[in-house]
Amino acid sequence: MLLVGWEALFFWLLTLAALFAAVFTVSAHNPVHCALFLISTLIATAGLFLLLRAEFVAGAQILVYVGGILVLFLFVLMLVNTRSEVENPFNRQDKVGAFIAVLVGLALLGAVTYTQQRGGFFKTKPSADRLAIENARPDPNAPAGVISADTETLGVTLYTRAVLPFEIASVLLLMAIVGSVLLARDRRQEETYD
Amino acid sequence: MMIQWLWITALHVAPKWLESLVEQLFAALPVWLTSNLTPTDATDFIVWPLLQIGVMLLIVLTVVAYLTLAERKVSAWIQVRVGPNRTGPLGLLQPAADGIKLLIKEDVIPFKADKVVFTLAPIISMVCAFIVLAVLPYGPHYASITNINIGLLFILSVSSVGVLGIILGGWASNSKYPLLGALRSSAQMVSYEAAIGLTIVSALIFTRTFSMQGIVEAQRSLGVWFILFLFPSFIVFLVSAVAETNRAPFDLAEAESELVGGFHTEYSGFRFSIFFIAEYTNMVVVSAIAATLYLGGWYVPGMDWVAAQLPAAYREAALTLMGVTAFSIKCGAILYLFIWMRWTFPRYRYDQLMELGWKWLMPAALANIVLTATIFILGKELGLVRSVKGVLEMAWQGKVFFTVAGFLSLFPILALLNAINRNSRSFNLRAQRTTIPLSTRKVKLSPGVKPA
Amino acid sequence: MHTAIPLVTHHSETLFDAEEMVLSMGPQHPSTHGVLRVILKLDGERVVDLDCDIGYLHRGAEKIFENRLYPMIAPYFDRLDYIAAVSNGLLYVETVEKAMGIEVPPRAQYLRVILTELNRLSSHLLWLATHALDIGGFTVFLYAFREREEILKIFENFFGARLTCHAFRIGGMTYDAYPEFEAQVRAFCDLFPKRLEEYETLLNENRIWLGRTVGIGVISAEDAISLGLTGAPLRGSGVDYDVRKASPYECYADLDFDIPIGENGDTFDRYLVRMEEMRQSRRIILQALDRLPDGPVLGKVPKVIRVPAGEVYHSVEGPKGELGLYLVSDGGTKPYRLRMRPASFINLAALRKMAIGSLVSDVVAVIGSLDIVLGEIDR
Amino acid sequence: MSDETKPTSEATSGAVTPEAAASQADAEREAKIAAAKAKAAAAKAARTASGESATEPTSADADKEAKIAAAKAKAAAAKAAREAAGDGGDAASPKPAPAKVPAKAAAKAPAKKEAAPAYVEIKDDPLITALRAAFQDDIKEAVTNNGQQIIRVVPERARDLLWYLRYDASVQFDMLTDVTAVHYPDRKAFEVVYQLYSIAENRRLRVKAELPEDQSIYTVCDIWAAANWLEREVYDMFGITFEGHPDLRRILLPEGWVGFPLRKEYPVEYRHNEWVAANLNILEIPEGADLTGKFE
Repeated sequence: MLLVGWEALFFWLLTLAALFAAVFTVSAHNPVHCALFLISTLIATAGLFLLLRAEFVAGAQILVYVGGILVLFLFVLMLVNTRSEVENPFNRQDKVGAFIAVLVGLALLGAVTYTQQRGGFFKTKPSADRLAIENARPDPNAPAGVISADTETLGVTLYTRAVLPFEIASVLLLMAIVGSVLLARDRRQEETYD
Repeated sequence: MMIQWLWITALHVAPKWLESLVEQLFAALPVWLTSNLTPTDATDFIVWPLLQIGVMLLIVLTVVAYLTLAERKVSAWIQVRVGPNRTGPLGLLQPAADGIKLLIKEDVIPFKADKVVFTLAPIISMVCAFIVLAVLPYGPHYASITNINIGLLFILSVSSVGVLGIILGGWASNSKYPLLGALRSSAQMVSYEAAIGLTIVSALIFTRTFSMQGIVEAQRSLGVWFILFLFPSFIVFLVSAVAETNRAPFDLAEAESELVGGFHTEYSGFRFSIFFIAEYTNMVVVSAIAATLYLGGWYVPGMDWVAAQLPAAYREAALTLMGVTAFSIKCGAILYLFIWMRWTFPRYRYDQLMELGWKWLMPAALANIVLTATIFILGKELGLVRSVKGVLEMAWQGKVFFTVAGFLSLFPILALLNAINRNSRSFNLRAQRTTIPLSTRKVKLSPGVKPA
Repeated sequence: MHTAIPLVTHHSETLFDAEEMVLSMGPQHPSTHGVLRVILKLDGERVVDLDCDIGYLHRGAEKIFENRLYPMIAPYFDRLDYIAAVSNGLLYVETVEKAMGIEVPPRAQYLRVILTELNRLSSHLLWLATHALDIGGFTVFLYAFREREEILKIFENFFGARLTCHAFRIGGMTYDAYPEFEAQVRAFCDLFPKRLEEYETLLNENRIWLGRTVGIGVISAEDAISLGLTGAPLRGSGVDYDVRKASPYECYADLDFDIPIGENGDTFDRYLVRMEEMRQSRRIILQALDRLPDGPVLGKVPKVIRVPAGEVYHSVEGPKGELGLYLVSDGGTKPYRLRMRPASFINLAALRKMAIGSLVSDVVAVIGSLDIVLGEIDR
Repeated sequence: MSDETKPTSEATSGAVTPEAAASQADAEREAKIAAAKAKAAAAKAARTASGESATEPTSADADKEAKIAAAKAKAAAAKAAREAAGDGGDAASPKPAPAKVPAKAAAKAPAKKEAAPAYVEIKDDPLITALRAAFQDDIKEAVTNNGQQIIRVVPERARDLLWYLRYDASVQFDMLTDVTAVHYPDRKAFEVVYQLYSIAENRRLRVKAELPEDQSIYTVCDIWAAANWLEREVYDMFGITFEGHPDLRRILLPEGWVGFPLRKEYPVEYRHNEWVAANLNILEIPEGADLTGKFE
């Protein structure tokens, strides 16, 4: 998959937007602004997914993360002390954070270099796996009314090969929900509300 | 600390770096553009879309403006009034008058408001409402702007971003009523988006695609509207859609009698009108989704036959015309239903709204997925339906089977809801008597208890 | 510490702490029925505590009364509960008549009853309208105003005013009914039951309406009595007390009507009680019209009204509850002290009891069901 | 409520506590005022006391006290101060003497006479008879006027009487219809008026307690919840302090208002300019302006 022409332009635009928004997410003073920048990051990332022709993932990302999780974030931020301005958004964890960030950055860089050596992130021909998916995908100009290969692949994978991790993740989330409900309801609240 | 440091180093160590980058960019741009933007590309990807967008915005804004007039006229009719009738014939210029009034009003930004977010919020609302218009199937062929693969998902995603406008607007006002409105709104949206998403899943079993045109085509190829197969899903969708558009009886986020105006209490003039336009655009969008998913979109049974009778040259145009008309009528009917509901029902309370969302609509949507899938597999096993190139095909037996099964699936769903809500307060409200004793009688009071 | 671009506007204040939030509802709020200010302490949306701030409309009425001649006082009463001006006027003239021992001619009595009951209807219609509007039923609001308009037209013909109606005079009426009065009232009474059914179709079986009213703002009979509630809030709790029955004034003793009694003391029962009261009021009006005697409308009244020294407490059943008037006279031409027992004032005091623990929306519903008028509360 | 303030039907602790609760500062102020006025009052009181005693409807006791006051104003003022501070010996007596009040009433009362109202003594009413038996001389009179029953009670026992009427009497008055007050500047006193109603018996009763200015009365908030706002209004309009009231604030008038409008000496047309300027910001006070606010 070559990044040329418009795709390249959008790739760089979205990437830069995502990166800058991510930086502002951690450096903004107001929690609600942080959430806003996080939303921008997520939307930019969704755009990157679109560039990868993973429309379903892009849509699901916005729907779930922006429409669901971040709305809940904002809900919580508004419920608690919303107007508290953090003078310095960095605390004593920043050194550890920086270290981990550098580590992850290096790992990503390594991954990029590795794929490049294997032949093809920026320059040459795409990998065989990717080509298979590319070829499986119908012509974008084909008449509508067909589920995109991407969606279908995702669905099939999720419910056949990856069904166990999927279920484990859902059980984990369920436990988290139950746990948070239990934590949130203290005795006083239960007495007053029931 | 680090960020600042990085910035400073990047700019101070090599101050020329940024400049040279910009210079290179501008030098490369014309070359890049000529190589990447052929004249055909330019017309296809820039001129035509812009033209279409312009035309559509014009039409939609007019529709939205007249929707407000329709709302007022219908409410007046429901309430045995006349409604606006002074501006132009039959009050037809009222929307223009309203618009001008809102535009020339003073634009107030509260002193302690978060000005950036305060300004951003209505923009988010309106942009998200308008983006969605791009993928709606107004009609066949030229009548729709674009047909993307994930149309339905796209609409849901973007409208879920649109909620942020309300939430941020409420928060940024730095005032208590808007904040309460924003809180209500965020809880409401999260709940009802879940219900909408789930109820759409059951529809997808028959549509087999996210593409809006594809959904219409699916119904066209079958010759039926999916409301027949998916009646429970349609009802869940309709209720959730009203909630999703913040309209009565679910208009808790604005609730003028409780929260004075909710999230837009502090907004005035043009900014308020943007929120207003976004709300009505969302109404149009939601009704368009309902029309597309359940009422066949621009498709009406028999329209192909009518088109076939015409000379070949007129067929496309006739089909488009009929399609657009049918689509407008369907949307109009659903919009009328929304207006009707608004002026008939009192407002839900916050907790009742949550209860309706989580204890009624969510279980109904979930049960409907299971039931529809079961019915579909059953039909498939019986050989009533087969999938050809991703599109369903079935004979009349299949249609009858799915229709009957769709309506019958109401009963298990109702049974489930009954089981869930049997003991809840709202379920037993109907048992409340509506007459009261008249006979003059002395109530037996317990003897006065002395406080200790 | 700053990022390259200044992105953050600074808010120095804390809006509220996470636990409780103080919300000032009113005095400019759509649902506080005038200039009532309710200060709510909220936990989320739940009301932890509330306090009513009243007095925005205080005009010192009782002070003014002490400095006016008896006939000059009457118009002030129309401005107290401006929704039920007729009932207020009746209260005043009856109190003075009671203190002076003036006999009111029967025709005046019947006319007074008809007008007062019409006024009760118009007041209840306004209550229904605003109560429904508070809960979000906008259409009921306009329906109720449509019927209220009919009554106001009759008032306009009779009194020359729509709101601050004033035709009662110490000793009877200032003037007799206009010729078409009876026909117009009968026409309205013929129409009214159908219209009542219309409202009930919209509300009675409406699940949302029931959800918003049933079990909301419950007050037990004991509490209601202890709080001194009168009118529909008291009867909604199941206490049978109506001044028209308990100590009949004018010609109520001759008329046949029932007092609706609620059971649960919630907002819905108060709603039902008032709806039934409207039917009963119509019954009273029709009976009074049937029996309307001929004769003079003004009794024997001295030229200068001078109430003998002493004191009297008189009460009538206003649309909002028991309206009482305590008159202390030193034998002069001005009252020494004229104290009005404001029904809305005492009913409003029950708001705290009714609304604590409920949601913000319920506070609005409960205020609506108490049917308060700030003109009377603040005096 | 604490034990100290809990009333019982036989003990008079309830009657004494307001006195006890009155601060020493109050008492001193009383004493000063009384002393300052004493000289002037002595002559005037001597002139008017005889006339006053004839029309004064309260009691011969008051009359007697008035005479003492007229003769020995200084001594009476001192006594009043002592009692206001809460004399233990006096508290134990079943019927506390309202000493300072008639002294001042007598001192300032104008000579103008009121026409005697047509009050008729209630003779044969079981409830009133029972009340008289229970409260003895604390019930000053039980009369009817315009066919309505009125009981006058000494303010110290008003709460006990109302408690008795609510819970113990043969007719239980379960509803407090109204609480109000009437100001009698010539007597330097308020009449606190309680309108009672019994739903079961459909019977009304009015209880009146003549309360000297500057003296406080007990709240009945815990007997009838309705009294809460009504007493607040009386406080707001007359400045009568209800002891034990949980929330005694101004209710109709804004916080910080000066004066009590329904007192007779309060002018009808009046604007509290300072308050208006401070709170509403609509009035600039010119130099040397008259801030009494009385209109011409």
